Amino acid sequence: MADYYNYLIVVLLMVVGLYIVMAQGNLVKKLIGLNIFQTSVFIFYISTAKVSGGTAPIVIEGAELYSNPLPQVLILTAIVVGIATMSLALALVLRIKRAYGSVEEEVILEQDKPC
Amino acid sequence: MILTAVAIALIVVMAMAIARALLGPTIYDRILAVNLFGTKTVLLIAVVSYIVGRPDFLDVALIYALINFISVIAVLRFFEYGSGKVHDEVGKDA
Amino acid sequence: MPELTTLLSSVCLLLGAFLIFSGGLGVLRFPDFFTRMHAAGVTETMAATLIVLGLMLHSGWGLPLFKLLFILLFVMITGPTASHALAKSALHGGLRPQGDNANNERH
Amino acid sequence: MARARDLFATVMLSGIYGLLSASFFILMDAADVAFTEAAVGAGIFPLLMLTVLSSVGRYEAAGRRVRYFPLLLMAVLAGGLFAAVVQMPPFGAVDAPSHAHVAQRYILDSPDEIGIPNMVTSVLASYRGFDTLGEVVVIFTAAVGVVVILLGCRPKTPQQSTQALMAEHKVLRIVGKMLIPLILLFGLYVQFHGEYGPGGGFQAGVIFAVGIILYAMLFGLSNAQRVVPLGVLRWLVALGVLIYGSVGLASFLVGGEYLNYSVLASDPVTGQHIGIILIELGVGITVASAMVLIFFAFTRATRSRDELEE
Repeated sequence: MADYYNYLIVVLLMVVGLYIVMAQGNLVKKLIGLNIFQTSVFIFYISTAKVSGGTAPIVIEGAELYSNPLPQVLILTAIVVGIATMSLALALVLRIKRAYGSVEEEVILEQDKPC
Repeated sequence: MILTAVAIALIVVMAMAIARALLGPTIYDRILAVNLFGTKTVLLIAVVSYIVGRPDFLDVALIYALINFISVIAVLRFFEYGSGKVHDEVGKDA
Repeated sequence: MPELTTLLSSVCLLLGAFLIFSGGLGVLRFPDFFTRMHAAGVTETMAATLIVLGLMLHSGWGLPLFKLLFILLFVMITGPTASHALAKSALHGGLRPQGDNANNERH
Repeated sequence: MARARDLFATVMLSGIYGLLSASFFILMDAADVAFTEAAVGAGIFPLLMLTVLSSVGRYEAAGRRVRYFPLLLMAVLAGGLFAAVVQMPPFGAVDAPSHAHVAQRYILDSPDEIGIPNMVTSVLASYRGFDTLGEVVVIFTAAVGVVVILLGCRPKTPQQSTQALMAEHKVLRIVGKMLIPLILLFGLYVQFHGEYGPGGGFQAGVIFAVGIILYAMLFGLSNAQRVVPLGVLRWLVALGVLIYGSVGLASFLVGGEYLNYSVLASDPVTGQHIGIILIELGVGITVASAMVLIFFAFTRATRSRDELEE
């Protein structure tokens, strides 16, 4: 089991993040849950990139075994893109707050009920 | 060897900081814990980069030192700005 | 000569680790915010300085030395500043030190 | 974190979370990723969150109960994922399938083909250059989206309350004044050193943006906008993407494939160098100006919101 503890943590984080997204009514908190979910995916990718005994994929003398650079590249861009999309979501939350006067899901749904 | 000991001490203190951030009765306790955590992370990264023999990682420690400071300032700024509404004696004159 | 450097660096590192540990303990165990602040703020800068100094002695000449120097500089500038700002805004925000009855009328 | 009612505390914890996951990335040998996560997860994300919180309000509605159905669902999902995870090759295995295909080529050949030591940069900017172009366009689009969404929020009387508050922090302002040039300098170093150590356009862009955001926080939004006017920022966001795309077009016109920099100079390695530097520059410009633009938009929006409430 010790070989897998990284992945177990990933699963745990993913589930917690998803739970927050589903169960919490506050939109800001939903976004934080989304962020946790996102980070669990990052950690997953980076974990698969790690090679035991390897070192960071920047060429130095005397090192033969490097970790896998490809997942790192994917995650690097994903982090920056993630913050960009997250800020888009936050902007939407601001607009929702302005339109409905609340960021609680139940209140918003209440107002949206067809007359 | 000594480096490892220092790293372990740092990790223990980081755990303490997390505990304080979770417990923290006031908001300032949490900010303090975050700040403490950040500084310890800087040191931890510096120490770890020597343990694994890759001094390139020092760049990361450097940016941590910066980001940590900035986030503390940001938190204080927004907290004070926000508290102008909550406590209503600061900055109400606008 | 190398032995001396190693010895010095070890002493610095261990002292720093001790300071950090005591600071962390203080933050966790002290009763109110300002004492915690004190524990963190005082040990933090000194401990960081010591540890970075130890690493500098450990590393020898080269680019890493300068990076460490920069880290040291940043930590020395930002640490006290952050502590100061934090304490100040806590005082503004209405927190008062515990057991400070004599001086409570300052504000 | 899930249970705290005070959203502010949650944001603080998520800052710690960012720092923690970045330390994890360091331990996993991913220096570049740790770099980015440090700047984004611990810096920009809490910053934006706080800005939004100052408008949305700190406390969420009381009286929320535990919902059992999602909890059950999550338990089932967790069980399934655990079962799936133990089928995977063990953590750190050298012969895991993910290391088998292109990764070997990146590791073995990139020093000769691209000629720069940082494999992450060479994969990012050269081998997967097209992918990165897509990412940059996504960032560009997100920045445009934020600006458009928050377009209607005009500040009425900018700045006064915040400025009065920050004026009390004289120490902060002076230290900030000392630090900002250093931050910008460090950003440049990261930008142009990204081929040799951890760093590159994405990270440098975020650092640069953080420097400018620090200025905006200490000296007020209007001052910051005098330094970097909104119009210029809007141009810069587009300019970065334009640089990236036109480097691709240039290599196209000279006779190679789109984004194949080897043809840009007589020597392929030099060509790759030129291409990567230009591309990273484009990425850096776009990321930096997009982040600053987003921050400005948020600050303006939340400020006018506060004044509407008063």
